[in-house]
Amino acid sequence: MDLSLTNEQQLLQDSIRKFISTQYSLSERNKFIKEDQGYDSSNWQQFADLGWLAMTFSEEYGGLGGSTVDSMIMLEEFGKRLVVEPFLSTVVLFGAAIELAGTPQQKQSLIPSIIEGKLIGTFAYAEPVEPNNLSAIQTRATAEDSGFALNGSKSLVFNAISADKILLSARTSGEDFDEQGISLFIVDAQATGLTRTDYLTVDGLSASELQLKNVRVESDDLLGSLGSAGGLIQSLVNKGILGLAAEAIGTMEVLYKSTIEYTKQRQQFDHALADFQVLKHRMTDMFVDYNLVKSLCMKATMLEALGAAEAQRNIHALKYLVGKTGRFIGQNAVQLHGGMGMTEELAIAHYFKRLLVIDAQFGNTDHHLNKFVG
Amino acid sequence: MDLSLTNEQQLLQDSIRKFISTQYSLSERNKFIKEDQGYDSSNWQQFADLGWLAMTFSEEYGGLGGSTVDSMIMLEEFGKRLVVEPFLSTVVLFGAAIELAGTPQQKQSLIPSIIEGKLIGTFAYAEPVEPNNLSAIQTRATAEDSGFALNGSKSLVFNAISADKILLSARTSGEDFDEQGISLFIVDAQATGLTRTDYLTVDGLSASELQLKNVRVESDDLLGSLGSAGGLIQSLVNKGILGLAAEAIGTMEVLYKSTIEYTKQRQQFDHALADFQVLKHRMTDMFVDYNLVKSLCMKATMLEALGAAEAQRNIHALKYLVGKTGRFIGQNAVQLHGGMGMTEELAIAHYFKRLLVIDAQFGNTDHHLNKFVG
Amino acid sequence: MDIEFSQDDLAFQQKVVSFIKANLPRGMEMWTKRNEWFQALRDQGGWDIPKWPVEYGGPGFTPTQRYIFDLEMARHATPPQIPFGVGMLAPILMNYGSKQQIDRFMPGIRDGSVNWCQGYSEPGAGSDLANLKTKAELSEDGSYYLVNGQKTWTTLAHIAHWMFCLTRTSSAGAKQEGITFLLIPMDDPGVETRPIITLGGSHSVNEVYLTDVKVPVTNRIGEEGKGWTYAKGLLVHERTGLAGIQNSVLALEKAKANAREIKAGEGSLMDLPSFKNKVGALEAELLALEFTELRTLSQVSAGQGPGPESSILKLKGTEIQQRISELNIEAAGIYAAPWGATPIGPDFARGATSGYLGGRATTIYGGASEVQKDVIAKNVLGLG
Amino acid sequence: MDIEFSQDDLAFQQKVVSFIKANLPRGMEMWTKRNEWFQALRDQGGWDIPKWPVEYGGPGFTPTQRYIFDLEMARHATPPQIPFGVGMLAPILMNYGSKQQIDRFMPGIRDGSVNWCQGYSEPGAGSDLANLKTKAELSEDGSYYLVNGQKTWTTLAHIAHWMFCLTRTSSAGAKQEGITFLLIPMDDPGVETRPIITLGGSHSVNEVYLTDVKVPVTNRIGEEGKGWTYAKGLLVHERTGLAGIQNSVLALEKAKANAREIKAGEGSLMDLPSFKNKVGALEAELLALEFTELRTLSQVSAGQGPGPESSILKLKGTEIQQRISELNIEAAGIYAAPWGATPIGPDFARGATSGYLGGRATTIYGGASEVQKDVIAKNVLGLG
Repeated sequence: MDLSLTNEQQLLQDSIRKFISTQYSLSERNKFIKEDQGYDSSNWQQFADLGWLAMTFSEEYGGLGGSTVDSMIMLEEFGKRLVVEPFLSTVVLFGAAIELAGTPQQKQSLIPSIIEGKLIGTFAYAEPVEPNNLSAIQTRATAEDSGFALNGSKSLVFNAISADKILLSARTSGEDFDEQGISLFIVDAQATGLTRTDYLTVDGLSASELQLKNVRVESDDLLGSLGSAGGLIQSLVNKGILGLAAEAIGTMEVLYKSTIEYTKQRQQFDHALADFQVLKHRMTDMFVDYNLVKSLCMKATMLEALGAAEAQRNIHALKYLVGKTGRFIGQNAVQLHGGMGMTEELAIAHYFKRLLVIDAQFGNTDHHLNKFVG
Repeated sequence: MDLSLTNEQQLLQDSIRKFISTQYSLSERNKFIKEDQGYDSSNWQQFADLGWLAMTFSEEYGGLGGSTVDSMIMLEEFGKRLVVEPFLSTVVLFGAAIELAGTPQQKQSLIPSIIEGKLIGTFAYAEPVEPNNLSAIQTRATAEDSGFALNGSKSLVFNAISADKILLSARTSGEDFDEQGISLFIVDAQATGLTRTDYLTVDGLSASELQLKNVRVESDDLLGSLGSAGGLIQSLVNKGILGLAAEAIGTMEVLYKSTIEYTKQRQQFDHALADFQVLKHRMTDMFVDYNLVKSLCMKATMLEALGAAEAQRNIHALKYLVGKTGRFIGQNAVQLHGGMGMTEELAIAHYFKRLLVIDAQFGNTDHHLNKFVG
Repeated sequence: MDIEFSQDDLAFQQKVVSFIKANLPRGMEMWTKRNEWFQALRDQGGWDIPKWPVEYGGPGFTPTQRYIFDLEMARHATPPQIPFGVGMLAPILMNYGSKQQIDRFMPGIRDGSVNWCQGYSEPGAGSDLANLKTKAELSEDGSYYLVNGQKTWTTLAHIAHWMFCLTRTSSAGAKQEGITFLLIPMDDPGVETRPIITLGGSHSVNEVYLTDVKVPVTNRIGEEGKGWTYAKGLLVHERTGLAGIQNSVLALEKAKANAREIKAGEGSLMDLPSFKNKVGALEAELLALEFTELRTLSQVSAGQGPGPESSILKLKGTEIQQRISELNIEAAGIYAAPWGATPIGPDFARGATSGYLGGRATTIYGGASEVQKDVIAKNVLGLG
Repeated sequence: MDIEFSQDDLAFQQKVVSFIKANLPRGMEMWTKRNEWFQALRDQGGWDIPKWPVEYGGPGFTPTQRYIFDLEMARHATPPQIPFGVGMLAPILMNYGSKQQIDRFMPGIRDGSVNWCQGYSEPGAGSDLANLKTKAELSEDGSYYLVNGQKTWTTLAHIAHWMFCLTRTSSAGAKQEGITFLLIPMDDPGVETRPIITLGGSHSVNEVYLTDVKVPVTNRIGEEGKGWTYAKGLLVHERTGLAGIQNSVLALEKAKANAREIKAGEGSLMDLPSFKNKVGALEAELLALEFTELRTLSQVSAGQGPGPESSILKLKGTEIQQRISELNIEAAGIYAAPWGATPIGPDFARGATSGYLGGRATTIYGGASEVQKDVIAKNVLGLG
């Protein structure tokens, strides 16, 4: 057991740190989100050129053979500057799905494009009826000719606005809430019958509601086996949770540290705020809770990378703690910044909002606590 | 609406305050609990002489016609000095049961004796199988000749060691967990077939487990109507909860105030403990939480006295808060007293223990939170 | 000890409820018929100014009537009054203003034609308000003050005609001394207002820059250097008003109703153990807090000052407001993420996150909770 | 980054587990066969002194082996060692004792024949330990110290043969200076031990009165006035040992098993929402804390000192211990009330309340949680 970074991991971390410190100030970030597709394309090309997009794919298709641990290292750094490029959607979710369940043809046609930065993908799994229930799939895929016709709707699909391909769950058999009968399809984002309602999320990212009316897919757009995608969807959700958790760790670190810095500067009643014992202890609590989540994030990530059965419990516990601690740290960062914490201008507002959106995705605090206790 | 005390209530409060300040130091109290019956008989006679035992009984049987509000006033004061005499068992539970449901004969034969201090009663309602479930009654009352034979067991019967009469729930029909089919009997504490296992509770009071083997009662020992005592039992439990809550209020007040006093005296790192902001805020939290419970105790008590339907919800909420706040205040009283708080010698240890026993009775914090949210 | 209202009070309560039912605008009319509502209150004989003394047109409510009045207004979610004129400046004017000032300013406050804002907080003077630096220098001829400085968090400054303002006329002595209370017209060319967009995404507070603003001495309330004394009493009053307990009662009922509409497994979100318990714990405390307000009222009715328990109302009340807003984002689930005007997900979800974020202010403004606890520890518990 | 143990470490783990299974006394033998257990550890080549250096007979574990060893010992709930001799005094002796002192005292510590107690805390010196007042005056001829004062919370003083003791030899300078480390025989006529009965009802701590005790200078460790330096390192060490994380893992499993036996409505207490959620929240934090300990270990293995995250172990570990003990009294329900030896209610309920009460000490002794937070704020976060 050795929890220090390998040399390769250290290099990876350094390269991201260098990138964000030179090219990714918060004000630049807030410009990137205003671009049409919700991020900066030249950044994305740099991600590709630096090999970051290749990191977790198998060598056979041009990847570097890394694991979820490498994603964690990258996303933790991204979280420190609220990086908006669609890494989670394209690599951690869409890309991993192809890697895990694609046919050789699917892999060959998609993975190299992702690695080169030419293909943006995303994952549409939630539906309005019960978004946290992965089996609550009312979108129907009806077999016809050599393919399927898709009808239904999907909620909170991040980066759909810029996506080339959307991985989408649909029901090929069974009743609305059955665990069985769910399949995954790779859908062209420009497909006829697919309409989007685009909106911004609280943290300034782009998401969409999707409506599908007789959207046509071919049988080789099916990912994995017909009617039994449940396990794969759960795996992807797990990867999504781990990715968000890593990002949240980075985000929380910035929040608690900048709160410490602020309170050292800010004077009140003739003392620095940092001199007040109650505030010192509050920041200590923030530090303690941050470290607990960080530990669990490392543990759950490594267990998932090993394919250990106990990963699942740890992931539920992790998402619960990420939500709870994110809110605790965010709220107290705002509280300790006083009035300043209430303004849109200040960095901490953006960090806090990102944590709220992270909590909302893939089931929030409450949802995972209940899953964890069974 | 007027929440101040009436003149009569003020006089009652004053008389109790005078009594405990002159005759009921904590060291005297710790002697009283060592007497055979677990309290001091001459105190009990004084309670009678001062009219306290008469307060809540109807004037027809020699009482003073007061209500649960008067009990609250008395028990809050008792709670400030951890009074051990069996007021709750005899007056609030046993006595109220007779007053609520007794025949004129039963009332005449029992209430005047209680008022004179000649009769100690108690209430045995909990059974080992599921003590918090008032319908979980496995003790059976089998009709025979002109009466019944009782068989079964009861748990945590306070003051059974000194009781003359025990009010006892038993099943006269139905299955073990049925709500219907439960009856109440007034059992002679010396009855043949009734055996006790006596023990002390955490707070130094006396309680017993009861075993009943063919204990004979006559049909006029039945209290209320046959097989439908559920409502009456719930009413008594409510009165018990209100009584304990009032006591707890008094107990918590002493704890938070003595913690304030202690921290003003005690020096650490060249400052009084009370100078540390974290401790100041902790004591403020104790004060705030104390006041919330006190408010709810007043409200629930007055609603119960009025017979208002909403009393029940408020009583569940109250018992929940009493348990939660009692633990919070007790724990922090100990924590802020540091090592001293850990010794048996110090008063706060006894106050804290009393709060723990109060939480354990009539369903604890968790139980009532679940009842409250339904 | 008696929890029931008297027959007279019950009759008054009935009267208030009937009035509300007859006059309260519904739905979107809440915004368009606001003025009609306040006119109707006015027509009742000062119901728009329930706290003003009778000699200024107030209705002369007893403390219990005031409580009942406030209770029913809150229960029925009637439109809130902008507090700066009626609630904040008026009492100071009545107590400390000259006859001339009263005659000049009270009518506009009374009929709602003049909007006021409060110029207290500054970048370096938030919870520590007495630390304010905005300078007012008396001119040589003694006819005006030259005011320079910056105010911040100034609510509704952008629609105000006037600002009542704390300024520093002397730096000698304790911080609380040398503060002077001035009335400043917002259309003075030296007054510049810049919006602050807050976390919840809305614009209601502002920065106000004061540059060489000439304020005639006739716009000074009371004596020079005594401004802190005039403002202080009001600050305490502002704090108890922020508890918003009846609003919380309504908000919690709504939160529960919303959660019942959210499907979760076999039942609704309200059946999910963790959510249900949070609701229960919160509701129990809110029941207790509600009655704590009544205890305070009862003492005032009995002619005593509010007891120590009144100090907990703002502290606990704002905490509960925030916890309810957390329930809303939890109930919204993924639909807590969308931002802005596009309707996505259930109706209540639209405002959930901005409500939650905006509500973070309640434990910061009007005395941060940490400062409130310092004050309770010192003034109520005698600590330090 | 790799979460798996190496093959060598796994083999070591196997060896430890096999040893425990072969030698651990069961049930009541835990008390009667304690000595045999420690002898078996000794026979393994210093497994009774896993932290000692090889030259003193220690087993020379790597940091990972130490972790695995501690982990399996905790997982199997092996009998705890009394820490004062082996864990606390021995490292000080090895570092600062004279050759003569080492030769004289180490053997009794090593073979467990001499019991030690720790004379640090005093009535006026708890969390603020450097405030100690027990006076040691050097005799005119410089041959002995005359010791007078009072120690308190002295664990197991009533069965100790010796006490290692901090005394004050000078009041000049900072409080931390002028403290001298002495070894005092408990059978000296000037030493009087009085029991303290603690909340949980048990006797393990004592007051120790020292009256004109003559301690030869040969019983002084190191230099006069340097006692604080010698003791300080150990205090930190004592604190991390108090986290008891593996004990908490076991205790939580037991608490859950007990709750499953308690009927509540249709199911067990574990189905009751409020209880279930408390268990879940606690377990999630415990999972996280467990791995935090591994992070610390990993850094030590990598040759770095423990990182800042190690500071949270005692703080959070003791909090979790207390919360588990609360679960136990909640699960015991009415049977949390009976006290003493009579068996009433389910087996686990018997010790629930005394365990809960006794456990309140964990956040007070060895650095109260409030002091721990002061220390983390200052030393780790650079605050104040």
